Amino acid sequence: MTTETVELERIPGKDVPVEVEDLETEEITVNIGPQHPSTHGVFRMMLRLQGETVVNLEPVLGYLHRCQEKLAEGHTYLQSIPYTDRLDYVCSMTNNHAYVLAAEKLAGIEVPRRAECIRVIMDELTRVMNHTLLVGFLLNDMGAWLTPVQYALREREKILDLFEMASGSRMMCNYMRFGGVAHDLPEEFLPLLHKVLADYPVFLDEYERLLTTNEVLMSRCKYVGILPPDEAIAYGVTGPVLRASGVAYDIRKVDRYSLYGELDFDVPVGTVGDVYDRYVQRVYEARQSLRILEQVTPMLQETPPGEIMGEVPRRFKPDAGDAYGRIESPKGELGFYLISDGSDKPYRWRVRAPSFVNLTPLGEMCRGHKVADIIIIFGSLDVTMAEVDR
Amino acid sequence: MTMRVPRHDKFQFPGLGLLKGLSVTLTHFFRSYRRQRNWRVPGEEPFPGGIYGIFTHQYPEERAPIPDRYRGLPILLYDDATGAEFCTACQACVRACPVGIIHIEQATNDEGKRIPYASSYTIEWDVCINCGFCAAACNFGALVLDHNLETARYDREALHPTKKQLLRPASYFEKIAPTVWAEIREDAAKRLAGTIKRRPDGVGIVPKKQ
Amino acid sequence: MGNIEPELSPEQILELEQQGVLLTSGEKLKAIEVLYNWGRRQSMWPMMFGLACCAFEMMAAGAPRFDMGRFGSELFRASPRQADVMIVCGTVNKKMAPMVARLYNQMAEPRYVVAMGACACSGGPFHEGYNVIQGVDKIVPVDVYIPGCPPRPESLLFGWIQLQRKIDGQRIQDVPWYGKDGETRECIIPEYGPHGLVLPEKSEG
Amino acid sequence: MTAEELQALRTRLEETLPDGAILEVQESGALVLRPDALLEAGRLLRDEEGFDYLSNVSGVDWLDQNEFEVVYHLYALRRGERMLSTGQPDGAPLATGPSPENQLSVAASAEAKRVSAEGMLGPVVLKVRVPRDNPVVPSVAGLWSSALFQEREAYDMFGLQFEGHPNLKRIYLWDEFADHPLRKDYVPEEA
Repeated sequence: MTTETVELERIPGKDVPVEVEDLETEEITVNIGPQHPSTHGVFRMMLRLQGETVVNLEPVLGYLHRCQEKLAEGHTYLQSIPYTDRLDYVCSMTNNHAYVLAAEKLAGIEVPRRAECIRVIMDELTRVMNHTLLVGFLLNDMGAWLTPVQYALREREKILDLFEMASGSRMMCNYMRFGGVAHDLPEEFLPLLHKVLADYPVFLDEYERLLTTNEVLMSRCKYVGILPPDEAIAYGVTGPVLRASGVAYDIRKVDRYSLYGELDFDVPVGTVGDVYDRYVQRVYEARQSLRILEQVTPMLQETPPGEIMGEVPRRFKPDAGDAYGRIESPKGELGFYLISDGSDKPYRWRVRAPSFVNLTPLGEMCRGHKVADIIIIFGSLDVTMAEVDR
Repeated sequence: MTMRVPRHDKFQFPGLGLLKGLSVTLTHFFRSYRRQRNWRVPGEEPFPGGIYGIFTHQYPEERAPIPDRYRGLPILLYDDATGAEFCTACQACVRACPVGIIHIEQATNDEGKRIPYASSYTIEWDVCINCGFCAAACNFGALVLDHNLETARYDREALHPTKKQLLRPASYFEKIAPTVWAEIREDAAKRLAGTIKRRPDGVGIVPKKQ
Repeated sequence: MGNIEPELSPEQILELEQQGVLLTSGEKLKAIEVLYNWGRRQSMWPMMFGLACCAFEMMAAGAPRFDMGRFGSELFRASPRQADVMIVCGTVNKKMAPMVARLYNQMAEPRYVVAMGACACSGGPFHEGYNVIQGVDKIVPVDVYIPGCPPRPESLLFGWIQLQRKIDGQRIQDVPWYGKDGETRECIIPEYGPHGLVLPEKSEG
Repeated sequence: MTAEELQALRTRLEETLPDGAILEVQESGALVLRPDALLEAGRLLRDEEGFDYLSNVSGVDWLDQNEFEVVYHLYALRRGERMLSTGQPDGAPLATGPSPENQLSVAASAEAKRVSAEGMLGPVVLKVRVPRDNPVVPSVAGLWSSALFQEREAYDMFGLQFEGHPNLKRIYLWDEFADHPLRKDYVPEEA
């Protein structure tokens, strides 16, 4: 098992005195999932183990394949918006945004400023919520059963209240439309938003006090599942996972879609690219999102209420052609590739799902680690199976 | 523009991180004993306790506030005073529905001509995805989204309500969602009056409860 | 019942029963039943079985705001052997269907299934898809259907109360899992075929 | 990406690629390539133009033209990162040093930089068309590992054969499944 030693030597900071060759045992194949509490849905991993060390990991997908791309070809462009909600069900707002962005590119629609403000608010709230939830579930995987995730779920409820107020549903918001958003914000939205913005930093501080310097967390996470930057780029990894590897690539900064060109925020990057960096990365990104929210709220108040829809034809029927729209969703680059044949239904409706592509290097990252580690490596990738399988 | 996230590599007294974490849970444990209800009550300051306090709704007795725009299962409305149904069987909701679960049969009069009234109207609630496109498409204020959460049934057939089970008085909707109703009520009343004027025989009337 | 003297003859017992002093044999069973059902309905452990979107609302129902623990159900079990209720919360597709059936078969009696959300009830938004089971009741028997996409946690809790009512109405004599002839409620596990699922030639037994 | 940039990119590709490798430049800016030139074009774009990040691989079934199409979206990620961390758009190609073989193209790319530097972040859209009855496409998984899963997905959904893919098997549906559901002529079984 020469590959074993090579892989283990790659981990800095961890002395591995054990000669793996001496401890070689018979390889066994272990199957984790599809129904397993650590797999964040229905994900299956086929592991080849040498003792407790992973020799090979093969992900098996498709247990939540819901034919979304095929179904969308039978629906009109508008009718597909609820389907995007169900891609990554934690972040339905950003899914909506990516889809309407692609469709607006396809049809060349302008969006009024107020709608853009609302979209940015919703996106960033989603990001905050997603990152805190992820941290909670990561701790679940580590064995801190339910306590951190309860705190995250509690704060999530407040943000869900905001979503529900604006759109009418807690999770499946179906809020954005081509050229704007479905409804204007109700009166009680802004007071609650201010309250959430005031409370959230307190919560994040407390959350970090609970977790960040915890010895157990540090020893479980540090130098586990390292993804070097070059490998990360080659594998097409995006979002916080890429940035935790030290590559400061943020589509909000690069593409400057919506209002992000005007907003002032930093892009946190990690140094090592291990699970610990990915964890701290999430917390810092949540803080930056709160910073964005504080800048956008005054911008929203400057715009005239009610101007939430641009000029959109009554029947949305883009000319034949194709368009690729992408945004920085909380999980990475979420892109929609739409091909129109001139009818009111898309000819091809392709989702470039961040979770799906981020899953590609999982086998590479897990090689040489113990079984308990692969659970948290998988957890730190922040994967939603509905988006992976579509 | 970019910032490095800290790695907390400095020496830390062993166990300190653990104790810090435990202090958080202990704080929550004691502060919840003040029994401060940390809720969102419409009209008052939301979540007065910040991140501390009692967060739980004792569900069947106490309920979380539901916003006006909440998208529940679709229902039909009729006018309180006359009992006239707003629905004219225009099929707009059928076309808007992404999952195709609304089934309308338009009524005909004795001569076989279609009249603006649905003789049968079924919605498969068990397939409904609460997207709200049907209510947005309805020009007559006839189809709205309910706020009822007690919808669990033992039988799947019970989730295929007929028109009789779908109809609610407009005052019911006004009570649960006043702002949404205020947006559509004038239009609905005007259109209903128009329909009655044009086709006095063609309006569905909900039989008065005895 | 402890202070009833054991020397009573059958006629005396019958007489006392008719006077309402003693519980009839049916009523004795009833008393046991009430206790038995109370114990069961107040400690239903759901299986930790998150399929898709509705799983998050299920977790929200277990979270501080709605707190399913008030119904004795905060303990989500990862193993089907320890679970009483399977909440099918999400789309069951054809690749997953054999696992759902197998998990159901692995649960110990008495077992219940709650179909949470449109997907589990009927396939929901994906019911036209080539890879989606149109309702989990095609694979396993369902006790309570909760519509909504996803249902709010309150809806789940109401479904839970409905399930508790159903359990309360069950009688020891009638329930299938104490049958003398060893009646089993095993589901047929479908198999993968070239164009979809196929039923096995012979059930696994 | 502006029209001039696209033109410059096309010129540079045409210099190195064999004649007729670029079949068409579409109105939207997509380059339609001959399938056998895909790997060479991909290598050029990755190593010399700096398009180191393959974002999206998507199959399309053009039933009327009896063709399958594979669409690739490329971005210059390192360049974007540099732009982001310095605040300055920097369109310099990522080639470490001009080797004798690619001196020409580096010179050409320096010229393209003068045209416009910022827009070279992408996307570069490559399209490859193959006949429906023999859908064989060279795999780009050796160039960009992000194609590993996405090509498996295209194989699963369309039946496209990616030549040279290390592990080309079904990813969503089970191995026994015979059809390719995203094809336009797929008829699902009766429920």
